[in-house]
Amino acid sequence: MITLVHFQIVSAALFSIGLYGVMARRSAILILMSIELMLNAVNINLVAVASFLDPDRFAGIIITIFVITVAAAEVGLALAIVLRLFRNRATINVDNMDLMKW
Amino acid sequence: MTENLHLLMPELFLAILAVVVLVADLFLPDDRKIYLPWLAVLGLIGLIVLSLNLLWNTDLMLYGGLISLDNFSLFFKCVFLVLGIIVILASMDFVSRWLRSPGEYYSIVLFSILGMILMVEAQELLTAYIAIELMAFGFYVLVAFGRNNRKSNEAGLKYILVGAFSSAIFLYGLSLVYAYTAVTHFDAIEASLSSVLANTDQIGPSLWVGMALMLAGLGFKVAAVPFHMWAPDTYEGAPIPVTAFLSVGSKIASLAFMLRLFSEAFLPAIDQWQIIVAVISALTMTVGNVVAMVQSNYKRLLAYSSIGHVGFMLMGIAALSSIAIDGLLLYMIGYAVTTMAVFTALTAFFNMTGREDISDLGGLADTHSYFAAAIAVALFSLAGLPFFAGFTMKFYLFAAVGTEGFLWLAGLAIFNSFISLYYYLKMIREMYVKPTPDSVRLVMSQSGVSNGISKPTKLITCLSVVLTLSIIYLGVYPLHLLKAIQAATLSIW
Amino acid sequence: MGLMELAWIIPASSFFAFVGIIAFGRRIPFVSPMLSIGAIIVGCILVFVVVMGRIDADPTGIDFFSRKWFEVGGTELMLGMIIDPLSIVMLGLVCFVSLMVQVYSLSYMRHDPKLAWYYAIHALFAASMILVVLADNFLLFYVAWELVGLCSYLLIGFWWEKREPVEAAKKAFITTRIADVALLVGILLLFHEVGTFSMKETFYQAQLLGAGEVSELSSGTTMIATFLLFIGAMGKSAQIPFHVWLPDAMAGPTPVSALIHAATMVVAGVYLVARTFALFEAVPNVLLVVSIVGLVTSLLASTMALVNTDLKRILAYSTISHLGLMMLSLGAFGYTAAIFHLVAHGFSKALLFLGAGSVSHASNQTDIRKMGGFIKVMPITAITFGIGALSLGGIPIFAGFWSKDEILIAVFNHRNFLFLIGTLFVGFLSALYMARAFYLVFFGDLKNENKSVSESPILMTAPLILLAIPSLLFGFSVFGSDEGYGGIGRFIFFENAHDFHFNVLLGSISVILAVVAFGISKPLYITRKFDLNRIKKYFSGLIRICERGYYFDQVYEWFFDRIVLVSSRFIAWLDRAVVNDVGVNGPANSMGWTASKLRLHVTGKVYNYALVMVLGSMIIGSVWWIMVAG
Amino acid sequence: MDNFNQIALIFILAVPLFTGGALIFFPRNKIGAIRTFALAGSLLTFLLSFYVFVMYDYHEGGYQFVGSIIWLMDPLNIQFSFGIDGISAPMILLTGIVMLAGTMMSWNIEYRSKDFFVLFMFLVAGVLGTFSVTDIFFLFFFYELAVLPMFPLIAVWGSTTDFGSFLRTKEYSAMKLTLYLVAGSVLVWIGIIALFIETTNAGAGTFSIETLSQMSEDGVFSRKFQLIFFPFFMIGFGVLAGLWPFHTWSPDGHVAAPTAVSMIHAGVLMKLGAYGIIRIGMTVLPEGASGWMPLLIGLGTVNVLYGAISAMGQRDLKYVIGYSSVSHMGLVLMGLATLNPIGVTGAVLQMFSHGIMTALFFAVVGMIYERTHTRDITILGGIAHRMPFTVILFAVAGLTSLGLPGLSGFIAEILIFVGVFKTSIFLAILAVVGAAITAVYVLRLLGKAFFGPMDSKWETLTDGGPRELITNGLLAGIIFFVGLWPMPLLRVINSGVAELLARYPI
Repeated sequence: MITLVHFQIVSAALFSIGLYGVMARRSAILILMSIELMLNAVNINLVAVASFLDPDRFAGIIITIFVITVAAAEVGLALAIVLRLFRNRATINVDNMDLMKW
Repeated sequence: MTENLHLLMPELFLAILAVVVLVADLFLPDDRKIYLPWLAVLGLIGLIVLSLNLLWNTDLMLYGGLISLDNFSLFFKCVFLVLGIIVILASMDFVSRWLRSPGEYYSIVLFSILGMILMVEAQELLTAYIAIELMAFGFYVLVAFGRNNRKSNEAGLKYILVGAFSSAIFLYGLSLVYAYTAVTHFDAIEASLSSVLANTDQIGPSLWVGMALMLAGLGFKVAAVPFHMWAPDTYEGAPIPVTAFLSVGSKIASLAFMLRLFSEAFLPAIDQWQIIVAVISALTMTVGNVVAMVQSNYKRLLAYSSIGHVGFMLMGIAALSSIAIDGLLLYMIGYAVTTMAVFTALTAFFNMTGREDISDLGGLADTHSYFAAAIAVALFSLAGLPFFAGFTMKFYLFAAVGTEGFLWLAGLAIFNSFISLYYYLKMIREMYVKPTPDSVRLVMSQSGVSNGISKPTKLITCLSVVLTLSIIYLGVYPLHLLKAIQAATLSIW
Repeated sequence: MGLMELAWIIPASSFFAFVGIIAFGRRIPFVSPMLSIGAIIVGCILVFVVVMGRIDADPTGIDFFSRKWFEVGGTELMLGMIIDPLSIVMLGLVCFVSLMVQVYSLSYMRHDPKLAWYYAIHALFAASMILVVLADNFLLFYVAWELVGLCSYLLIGFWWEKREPVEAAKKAFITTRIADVALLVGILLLFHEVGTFSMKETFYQAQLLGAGEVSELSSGTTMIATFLLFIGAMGKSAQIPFHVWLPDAMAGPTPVSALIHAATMVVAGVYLVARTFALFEAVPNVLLVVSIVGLVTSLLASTMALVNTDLKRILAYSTISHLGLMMLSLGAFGYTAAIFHLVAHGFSKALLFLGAGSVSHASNQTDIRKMGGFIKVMPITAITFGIGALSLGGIPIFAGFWSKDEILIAVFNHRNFLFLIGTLFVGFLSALYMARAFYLVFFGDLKNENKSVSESPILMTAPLILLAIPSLLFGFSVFGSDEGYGGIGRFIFFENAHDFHFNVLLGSISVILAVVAFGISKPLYITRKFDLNRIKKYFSGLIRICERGYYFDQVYEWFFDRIVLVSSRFIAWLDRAVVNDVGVNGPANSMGWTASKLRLHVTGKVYNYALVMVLGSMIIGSVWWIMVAG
Repeated sequence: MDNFNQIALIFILAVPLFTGGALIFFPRNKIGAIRTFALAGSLLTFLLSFYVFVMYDYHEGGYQFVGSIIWLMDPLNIQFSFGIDGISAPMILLTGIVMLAGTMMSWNIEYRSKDFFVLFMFLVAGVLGTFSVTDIFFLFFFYELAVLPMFPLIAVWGSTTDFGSFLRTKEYSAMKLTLYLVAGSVLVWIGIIALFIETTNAGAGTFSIETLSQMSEDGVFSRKFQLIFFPFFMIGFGVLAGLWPFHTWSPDGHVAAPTAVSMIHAGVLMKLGAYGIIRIGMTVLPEGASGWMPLLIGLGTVNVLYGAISAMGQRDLKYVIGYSSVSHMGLVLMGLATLNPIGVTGAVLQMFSHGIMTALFFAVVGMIYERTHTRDITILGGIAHRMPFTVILFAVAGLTSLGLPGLSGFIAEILIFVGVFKTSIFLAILAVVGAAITAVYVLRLLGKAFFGPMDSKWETLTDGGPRELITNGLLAGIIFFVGLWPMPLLRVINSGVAELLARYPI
């Protein structure tokens, strides 16, 4: 029997992988992908909780739909900015993005 | 469900206005694009009138409790609409001089304002999330608007990366909390939380981690320590009017939303989060003010200073009483007016020189005495000296926080505002004592027309005068504003 | 009663003269001497009126008149006068000598461009000195006391264009000011115990204390306070070790020295002790100190006078010596003798100073080695100076003789044998140095460079003559007359009136000593019968010490330069370097340092930002969990 | 006339504010008009302050000329209430006098003269406001308002001096002064909030001084509370009063500031500190005051001695005066700390007397500096030959400062000594010694800098013109008047002090 906890564990694992990716990767694109992983963890969690605990109103599922949409838009926007940056500086390595610090 | 749709007319019209501005940009020839901001401003003025007429003293929950139209939201709606007007007016010279595609700029500003308004009105997590993202997307674009400006690009990328990361965190926290409460409406969360908290031994860490993650997400929005590190970079890189908009609009909206969330949804857990928020606010104000001492770029300095101010405002949430909320709202308004004043004047300066260093402000009192005075007034106000809004708002907020048993926090805040005086004075010293740097003089005389010194436009001067006068007005006689604030507070507390 | 109350006009007239001169003196130069002298003449007349009033009421009685000055927290502070024989005698002395000196100055100072200023200070001085005499409470007394000090400062520094008078004036003011600290503390101590500044009340309490009855004054405090008052008196009256300012004060105009540094201001200390004698009597131990200080002062000062070669300085040391005698007398319960000597000395010394002024005015110098034979060219000055010298030397029938005799009796009666020997020795030295000065200036050969010297004008000689009269005759006031005047001992006395005594043994010894001194001076200094240089060689060490003034100045200078100034510079440095640069800039700098380190946490790297966010939220979550669980 | 009395204080505040506000709109280059207008404003303020002082009914005592306007309603209950008592009336008069004198002495300012007078007027308005309000919020409001213009006034119109071994730039001095004073007000602010909290807990949060002292009488503030929070006011306000060791802003600030600002600053602004201790600390927290006074009196003594000794080691005229201010404010603090009528009265009188005296000092030093461009005692010398009246005026101030009878300083000091004697004989003696040290440095200064033979480089010096001499002569006249007949001032102060001390056990 697969319970809510199993879903949550998967979700937590996914989220952690995403977190790791954000911290460990130096390419802006890969960081964005890691963030997508984290958002998908959220989605798993929401869907599971909605169907286990809130089957009548399934608010979680609705949220998931919105999250997917918003995440797509977010990635689009972010890629546009990355593109612009690449044009100006010929790199997307976040290590090199320290024109402003301190 | 649709019978109350007319009550949402301001929001709908705002969205339409944004689209109209965007579309009009396509059709207007380049020399007529100057009409775009005026169109937006006229629209916003109309919306203010409309909102006040339509929503005065309503207290309704619309659409199954998604959106609440009460005095609190009305108050902030007006605040954001006015903020929009100010930002657009302050941006006009800047945009025509430094940026391309004005239509998109103004329309995105309007969309962001729509997001802010919805954030304050939201009574449910999903709505709030959408609103937050609406606002944030606007800002992502605006920050990166300096298309070929490397700083602007970098700031945009950092902002969107950290922003997306923080919204992921926020959502994951949301999902964890949702796992305990199974509801998303604030009042339902409150009820559910209080029953969950009734027997504490059954609560696992995931509820707390969830709440902490949500707090982190919100902390990112308001730039609270330790979620603040993006702010200086982003503020520094963003075009000046955007920096102003970001440091006022984004923060006020997020704080207002936070206030709603914590005073309604998370109220049962107040014993837990109160102290944490207090500590965060203490950290925030200290780090912000201390680090601001050694900055040399005025945008970055103001970024740290705004982090410090967020620390002060978080105290209002930590104290969470009717008087503290009054104080918080008063502080928000005072902060908004003052920050806009200082950024407006700095925008005027930037338009003339294109310089961002504090040392470039040297001799401003000689070359442009009015703007030097306006900046000085605004900085003194931020430092909390009397006669200006800053003093009144700080006094009110600190006294309010003190009465709720946070005298230590109020004391720390007072000490921090003393530290802040140092770096504000540094800027003032630069303007009033130091001579104009030669490079700045050169730039000014190249761009200028008469007697070797360029002049800011009348528009931005007038705007600055109005803002400066408002600072003084709020500092000398805040009674009317406070009455409005008390009316607004009454509907949430 | 009514007549006595008019006494307030005496200081007031001089004070208004001061104000008038300040207001108009610059425009109309002639008006200043007129105002000042006019005021002092009014004063002199009023002294007679007051004396009449005193005699009408009760000749030896004491009366107080006071009005409210201001009021603080229920305590009223008064302006008041005390009219008794002591103050009347002092009034007479002050007014008379002031008048003489001011008239004298008309001629002496007539070419000075700052004549108006000169008379203005003179008027102010007269007013404040009279106030010192009249004051019936310690506060007013202190006020007047400080004002005379100011006048002294201004008059010594009258020629402020030159460096030396400025330094001398500063030294005088500061030295007396240091003593005044003690005086003020003493006054405040008394106030603290008695609760009022009124002398009447204080003396009453002191008498109660002395009589062993219940008094608000405790004996310990009284002793300390009285001692402190005495220190104040020592400063003003130039007692050792506060005497250093008086010789230097001779840098001022000579008439000023005559008035302030011989006859009036310097005796204020003696007057203070006499005035507060009730206190001193209640604590007799202090009186012993007084007499010791007086004796030591007079001994040291007279030796210094003996070896000095500057005419004015000789007179200054002589003044110190005689002030010491007065103190000694007071210390030996010789109240009457002290006042008697005070007056006699006042007349004589004023006379001597004016004479010296006349000499130096005529010859433009004050070094007695360059003088000699002046009796031929300025006979009036010489004769009057001689009268003064004889009086101070203690030659019989001159005023000084009688008063010295009184002092000897007091010392003989109340102090031991050593004091008596010392007193007699001082008398001898006093006669010797007066004789020395007198002979060296007026006898011998008239030197060539002094051929042009001539007698001073009438305006200068007249005061000399007028002062010579009391120097000659005042002594006879010791004897009573038929008309209700029982001699000075029955007029000025403390508690017990007494008649005139004459101790034959003491009297004859002192007369013999004085005569011998005058006798050997002529062969010693003029005709050179003895080899002066051999004597000098024999005592060379001692003489050098005397010439250097017993190294008081050197010690003070060392103390001031090496200790006070160095420590003040050290404190000033400390304030800047430690309190400011470390104490104030330190925290500011360390704040700046913190900021410069703290700013590094914003690394500019996105992944760091994310990491900190996650860590932050984890910490918050765990704290919450622990809070709830625990 | 009664009607006028009700708004007289508002007028006093409004006139400088209006003058300052109106000056903003003057054209920059019309310096003559700017000066004349500023002078008119100052004169009017002075007349009003004189009127208020004279009309104050000392028989009746208490707060007079009172009025109140609601500023913020519940829950903070801030009222713009104003009124003066026997302690603030002389301070208002003092401010009026010094302001007028300061305006007269700033006549020659050419550089940005408009801005100067605007800021100057606001500064004075802040000071006057502090003295005339009876609500702690507004007291604090005006207190900070008075600090605010100091920064630009010093940083822009001040002077940088190189002392050889060290350098004091005007920016540094201005920054230090402003930060220091605001640091002091940090403590005050905390204290005010604490008071508000305590009254809120007692049921009625208030900032009104009268209500607060009433509540204090009713025992709302526990002894512990008073003991904890009195130091906040004592040190917070004490910073402005030059309390040792928080005094170093004052000499540096005075040295760097332009003449008129030094006058106002040392003359009036430092008194704000002492006034704050009286008005809030001593009125509202009597038990705390009683508990902490031993410390204050001790620090005051250190002030007196330390200031005097430091002054002796200085070479710069303004530093000498600056440290002498530290020393004299020490006397004020000592007087306050005695908590007996004579001492406190003496302290208030000393505030007045020192205000006038120091204004005179700085005015005269300003005159000298304007002509010689140096303030170094060792370089000056014999300038009395060319500037006799200036030197006389300086001497008057100097003699006042060393406590010469017949001048105002003496009465104040003697009262303080008498008061301190009742508390501690030892400290009183030290204070008297400090006053004697004053004599040393004042006389050294007079002798070295002004008298003696003249250096040939001063041949061309001119004495002060009629404007300067009349202004300073008036100040000197006031010193004499108070010194000879202090009753007009004292009876007003007496009534205020009696009321203040009514609640202290004697």
